[in-house]
Amino acid sequence: MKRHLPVILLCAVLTAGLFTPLVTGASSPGFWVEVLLGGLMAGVLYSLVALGLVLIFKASGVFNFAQGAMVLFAALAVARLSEKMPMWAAVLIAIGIMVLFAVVVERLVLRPLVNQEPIALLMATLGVSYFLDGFGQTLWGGDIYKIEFGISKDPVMILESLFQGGILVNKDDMAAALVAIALVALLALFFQKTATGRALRAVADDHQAAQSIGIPLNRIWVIVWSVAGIVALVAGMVWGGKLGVQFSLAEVALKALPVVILGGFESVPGAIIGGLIIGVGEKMAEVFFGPVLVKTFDLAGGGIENWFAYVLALAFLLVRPEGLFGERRIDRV
Amino acid sequence: MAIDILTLDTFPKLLAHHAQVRGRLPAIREKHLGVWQTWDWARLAAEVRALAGGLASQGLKRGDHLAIVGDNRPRLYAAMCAAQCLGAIPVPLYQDAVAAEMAFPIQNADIGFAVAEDQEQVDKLLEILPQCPMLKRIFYDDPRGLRNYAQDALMSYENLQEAGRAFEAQNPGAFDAEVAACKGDDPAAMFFTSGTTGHPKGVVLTNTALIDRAQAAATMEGLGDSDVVLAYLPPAWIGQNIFSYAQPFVTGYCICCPESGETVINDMREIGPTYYFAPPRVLEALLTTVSIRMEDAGALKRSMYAYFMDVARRVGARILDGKPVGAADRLLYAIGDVLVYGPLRNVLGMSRVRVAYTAGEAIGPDLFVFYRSIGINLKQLYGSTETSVFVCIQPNGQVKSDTVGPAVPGVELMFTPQRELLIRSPGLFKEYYKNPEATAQAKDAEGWFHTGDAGYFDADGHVKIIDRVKDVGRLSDATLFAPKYIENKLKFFPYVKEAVAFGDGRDRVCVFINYDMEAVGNWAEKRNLPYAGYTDLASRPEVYELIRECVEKVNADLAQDPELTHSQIYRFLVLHKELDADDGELTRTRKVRRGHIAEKYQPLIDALYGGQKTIHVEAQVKYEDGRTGMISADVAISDAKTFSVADGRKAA
Amino acid sequence: MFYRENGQFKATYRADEQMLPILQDRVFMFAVVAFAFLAMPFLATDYLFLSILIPFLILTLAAIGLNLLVGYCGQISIGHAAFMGVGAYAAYNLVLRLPQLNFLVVLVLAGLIAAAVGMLFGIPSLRIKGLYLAVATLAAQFFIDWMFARVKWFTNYASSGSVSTVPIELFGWKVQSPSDKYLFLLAVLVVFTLVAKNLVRGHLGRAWMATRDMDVAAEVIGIRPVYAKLTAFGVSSFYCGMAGALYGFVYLGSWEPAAFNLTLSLKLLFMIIIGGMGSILGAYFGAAFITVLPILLNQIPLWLGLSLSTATASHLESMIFGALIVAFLILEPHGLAKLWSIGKEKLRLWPFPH
Amino acid sequence: MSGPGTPGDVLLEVEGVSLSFGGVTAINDISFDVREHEVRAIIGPNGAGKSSMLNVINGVYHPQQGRIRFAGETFTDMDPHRAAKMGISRTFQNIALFKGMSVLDNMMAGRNLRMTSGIFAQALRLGGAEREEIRHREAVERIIDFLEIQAHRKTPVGRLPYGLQKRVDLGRALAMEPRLLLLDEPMAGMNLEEKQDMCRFILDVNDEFGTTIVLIEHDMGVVMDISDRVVVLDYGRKIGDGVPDQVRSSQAVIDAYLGVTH
Repeated sequence: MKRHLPVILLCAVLTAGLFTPLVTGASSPGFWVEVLLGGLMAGVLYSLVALGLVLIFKASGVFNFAQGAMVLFAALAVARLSEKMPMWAAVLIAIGIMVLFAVVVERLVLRPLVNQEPIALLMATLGVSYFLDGFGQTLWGGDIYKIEFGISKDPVMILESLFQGGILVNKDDMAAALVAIALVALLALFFQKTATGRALRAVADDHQAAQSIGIPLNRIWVIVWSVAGIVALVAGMVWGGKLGVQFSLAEVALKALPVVILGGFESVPGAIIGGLIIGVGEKMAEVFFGPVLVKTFDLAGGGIENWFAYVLALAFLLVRPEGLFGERRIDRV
Repeated sequence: MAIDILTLDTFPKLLAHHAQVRGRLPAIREKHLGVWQTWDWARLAAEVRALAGGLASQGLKRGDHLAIVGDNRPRLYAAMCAAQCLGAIPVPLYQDAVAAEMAFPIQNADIGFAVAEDQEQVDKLLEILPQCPMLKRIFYDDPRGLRNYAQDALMSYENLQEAGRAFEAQNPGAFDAEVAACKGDDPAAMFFTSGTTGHPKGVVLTNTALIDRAQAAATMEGLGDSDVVLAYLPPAWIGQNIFSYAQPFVTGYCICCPESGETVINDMREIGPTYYFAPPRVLEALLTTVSIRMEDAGALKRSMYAYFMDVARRVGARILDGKPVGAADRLLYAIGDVLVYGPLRNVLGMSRVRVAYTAGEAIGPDLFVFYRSIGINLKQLYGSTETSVFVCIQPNGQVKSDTVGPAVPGVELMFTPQRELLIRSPGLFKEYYKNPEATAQAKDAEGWFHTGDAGYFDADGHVKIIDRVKDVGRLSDATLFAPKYIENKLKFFPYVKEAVAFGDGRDRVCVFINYDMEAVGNWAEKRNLPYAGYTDLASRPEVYELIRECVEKVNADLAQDPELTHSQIYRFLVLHKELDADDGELTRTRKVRRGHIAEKYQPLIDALYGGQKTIHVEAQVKYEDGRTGMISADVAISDAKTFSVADGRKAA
Repeated sequence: MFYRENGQFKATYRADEQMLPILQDRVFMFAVVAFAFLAMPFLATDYLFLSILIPFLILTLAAIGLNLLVGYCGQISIGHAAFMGVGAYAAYNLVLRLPQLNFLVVLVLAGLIAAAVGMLFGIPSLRIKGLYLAVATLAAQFFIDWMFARVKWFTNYASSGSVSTVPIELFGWKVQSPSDKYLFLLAVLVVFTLVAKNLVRGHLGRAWMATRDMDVAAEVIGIRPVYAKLTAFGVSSFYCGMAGALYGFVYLGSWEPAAFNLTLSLKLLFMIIIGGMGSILGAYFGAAFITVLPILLNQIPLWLGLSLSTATASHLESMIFGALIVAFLILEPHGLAKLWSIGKEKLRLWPFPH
Repeated sequence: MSGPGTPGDVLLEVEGVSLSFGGVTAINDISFDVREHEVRAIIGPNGAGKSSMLNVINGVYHPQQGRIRFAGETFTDMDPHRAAKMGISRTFQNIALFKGMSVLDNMMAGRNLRMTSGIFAQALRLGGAEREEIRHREAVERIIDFLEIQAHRKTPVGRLPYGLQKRVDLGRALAMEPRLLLLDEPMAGMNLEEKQDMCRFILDVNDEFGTTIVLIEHDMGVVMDISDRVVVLDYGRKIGDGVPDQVRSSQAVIDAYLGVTH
């Protein structure tokens, strides 16, 4: 109980922060909900990327810094391919590419570096991400590209009855959210129901055990990286569709790091909830807390969302290093 | 640098001299606690003084003997000199001797005092205390593990020196009086020669003898106080002691004691001695490791090495001797010196070596030439304990692999009709302690020392030794049989560690062979030929093939010498165990004790001459930890091709 | 091959523990330094100074700093450019607000301020390790970036958000010409290389390495993790702080907040991976590599006569970096420095292979 | 009179210590004492809680119950740094040497507590700092000499064979000049010869420096010969305590050992 107190406090502060704008009347309920939805929207995307991270970490103990690069790469692939062919074909090919990528990574990076200390692996994925950024942009070009789903971007009014002025949401946002949620559900199923899924969980818990029940680690890695690749692909498409496919995607995807810190490295639900918390948190902070900061400290503009996620994660680290859903371990001598 | 050895006629006086004229120069270094701790001459003198006082206080008197048991340690050398200051005689004993072997010298020289290096040596002395009641006091250098030893015979080095200072305080001037009282012809030290047969004999050497010879050699080589020597051989062997005690005391150069047995090679690299002595087996071992390590090198490096070693073999020695060599070859050699010889000298720790001696046994021409060709001035030396070592030295520029050079100034040489070498020299020993008849045998009325070595003068008046006189026998057809000569020829092959030849009074020659575990083991691995150990490998036909080649090369060689052509080897066998000093088969200086071996392995000899193809043997072996065990094996016997004089020429 | 070590024995611990125990090494090192100080200023062109040597010297200083933390103490940081930034802005404001201050003082103060900030962001390292710490430092990176971009005071209310500096003057010596700048930087670097070397061979350095290699054991023999880690963060940020100040004043002259962003942090990380974790020399190699490679990538196509757009060049660059990182981590985790020392060993044992 | 080697009055007292990890009980209400200068063994089958006991003594683990008296001070839970300061040092079962460092540096690290020169002095290697380094180098060299590892002084520990690594581990512990030396399975995984060496060293340490030694082993053999008194643990409980012969003959102990296989 004593251990949990700080966490509870922190959460309390966050929730408080969440509702103050309403209570203080700093914002109209409608606007507040809009922001909230926007936050959730972004959050879902963070969760997606974070999901990729968690999958890989669970299975291979590697913290995949390259997840962002994968998102960008996949998005670029789809964007450029869809210029020459129907979307579905482009997506299929892109999936193929991501699987291929998984195979290559397992061969050239994971296998040689097996049971190195995590730092080395982290740096390796750093290298991979650099390579992928460069490669992707040499291959597909470095400009800004569009992904068209043929869903109209025009906003619609909803819930006018509830809030006067109603709430503005974009159809494609909705669609994206739905896709994302669907994918999450799918993955959950995959992990709980399918044999491979269970195998993966086994690996996560104990490599020896996994091998003893007759699963070649290498194949598992390939599968996991492929899945992560596909997740990245979806994230990339949704995101790319929203703000266009460009290099900044990779940077945005970095936000998945604080997300997993928050949720715990090895927890799928953690990744999802963490993503939502961060998404909502930084939006709210940006919109409602930012201006206050700017006013009080006379800043040149807000842009809190650049660091909010990280600092939040840092705060969590200090009070609960294992993350919301991670289990803590004692290191033996 | 020459000093007046008439006034400075004892080691204590020499010490005082150096303490005065070069007190700040290093006398002894020892790698201890990771760095080379250094005593300069003044410090050494002080140590000795305190020590002498201590020994005196403990009752050591003029004419008494002080046993010194241990490795090369500054404090033990100090103890040697301390004893001499009191007119007592230090008796260095082999530190690797087992307790039983120590009993005899102590009884023979009724030694009452001993300075031991450490617990190991102390334990040995305590073990034989019952047989040696005369042994009253044991002083130890390293107290480790001795804290709880109750025996009141024991005393630590520190306490001894304490006692010494106290003694000095009570009887001032006593020390100087004692030192002054010592004269040149007083005994300076006694060395026990582990004779190839019977009990060891205590060789008594006077101050004059040692100092005169040390001086003569030093003058000849121009040694000075800037020279450096690494003391790494047993100090109880005159072959070490003369270089690490007598000569430094004469010339004032610095000796260095390695940190531990395993670090000798490394310590040698660090120190880089300028003056070096090594018996052939040490040089051999070095060369073997060199070739083995080179075999692991890449093809390019190997061929480079091969090429330049070839150049060296061609011209290296000549350049060293200052003989004329073509400009092209000089250039090649210079390049080789940068690429191979220089680095090689560096890794061997011989970059700074000005003079290097080898002695103790015959050295293989290839081995000898190797060192000279890479620019190390290795020379042969002839001498023995009885002659204070320096009898013959090869002067710079007149070095050959098969002679030991002409007499050192001051020495007279002569050969008896039986080809025995006789020596008369100021360096001759005083006597065999308590052994007048042996003394009389060895040193005749005119003061000639009978070396027991057989040989002759070659064309340039260099002495050539072929064997021990007593071993030089005759085959049944009355032709000359020089076993040592044959054995050496065999041992010159890297694969052969030891060989024992038989044939005296028989119709033909047969040999036992010990192969070299390191060389042959490596050879076996290269052919990925699995083996369990020495005995296992010894029984392999492949190994027999390998050895046979060596034997037949020797035969081809012998065939050329009309005198020895009948001594060609007809049959041989590879012994199932390595000959070992602990089993009494070798002397402490690793000379084969042929007689002893002949008795011990009679069945094998019979089998050799009986024409059997194999014979079963069981033998007792002593292990490192002193336990003994039995090994049994089937030893194969193999024939070797022999040559007529004619095809001997062809083959060679 | 060139080593002749016979006779180079050590009679005192002082001699045994000197920085370069082998004579030949001392000679070589002396020659190199002499060349750098005496010959280089006359040989090098302005281009060489401005686009290679000067950035190289500064980045080396920063890389040494980062290496002290990552390579010696085993605490990863992906945010070290931020501390360079702190140093740069600190120096800017010091010069701006206390003009009479000697620049050397400014430099050290800038370092100290960076050290303070570094230790602040190092605090999480007491509770968390590895990946978690990486994120913590990432937080530092983004927060500090943001701070300099937004808090006007730091940039002296410059509308553009970018700041520009005055040329340095030291005791009347105007450090302005490329070669002057080079000499100044070289001097600073040499001094602080020695300092770093001393630190890592002292007991502090051993405490760092012990913490890196086996933190539990380190604690059991009485090394305080708190102390080891925070000092590592402090010293490391001190170096980066100074490097940042020099980067701003000597190399850039004027810069905007983006100058010290994540990309630079990662570059520093790559330098020590490629150069060699846990090796001061490695910092030099890494910095040299990272400064020269892009230039080569721009030049080589020209030499080959085919033209490469700057974009493609930079993409190629990051590809090659990425590949190299992985390659080094797999083939030689201790980087170029290790290769160097292997080569040295081979020369010492020449003609033997080992 | 308690000179080196002869057991004296109580140095360490463990009273009713219990330790559990998330419900799993590792140690269950254990009490025993260790006298000055004695060699005290804790034996027991694998998983009997021996290592946990050590980790409690030098504060790596914190027991839920019980207390520890060391040199007259009482602790409910020790912490490693304090333990080290008070003169408790230890070796590790699966050698926990600093891989990246030389033998010398590993052992020098053992002196860290005693080295006081400030960061500035070290940075400039001012006289004081250097003299301190040299002073401690000398102390460490004596231990290197004592353990006969002169030949490996500057070798990275990673390159040493297992047996030597164990020796260096001991050396690092000795470098702290401890009052109480905890040895965690010092002979685990050694061949007979190495075991004999290790025994010799342990006895010599006890003998030369009068260090009090607590050592853990799972096989009785070697330990019985070198220890003055033995505690036997089984499944976290104490099932025997006394001089080797008593323990050897105790029924409970025999049963426990028949139960396990080696």
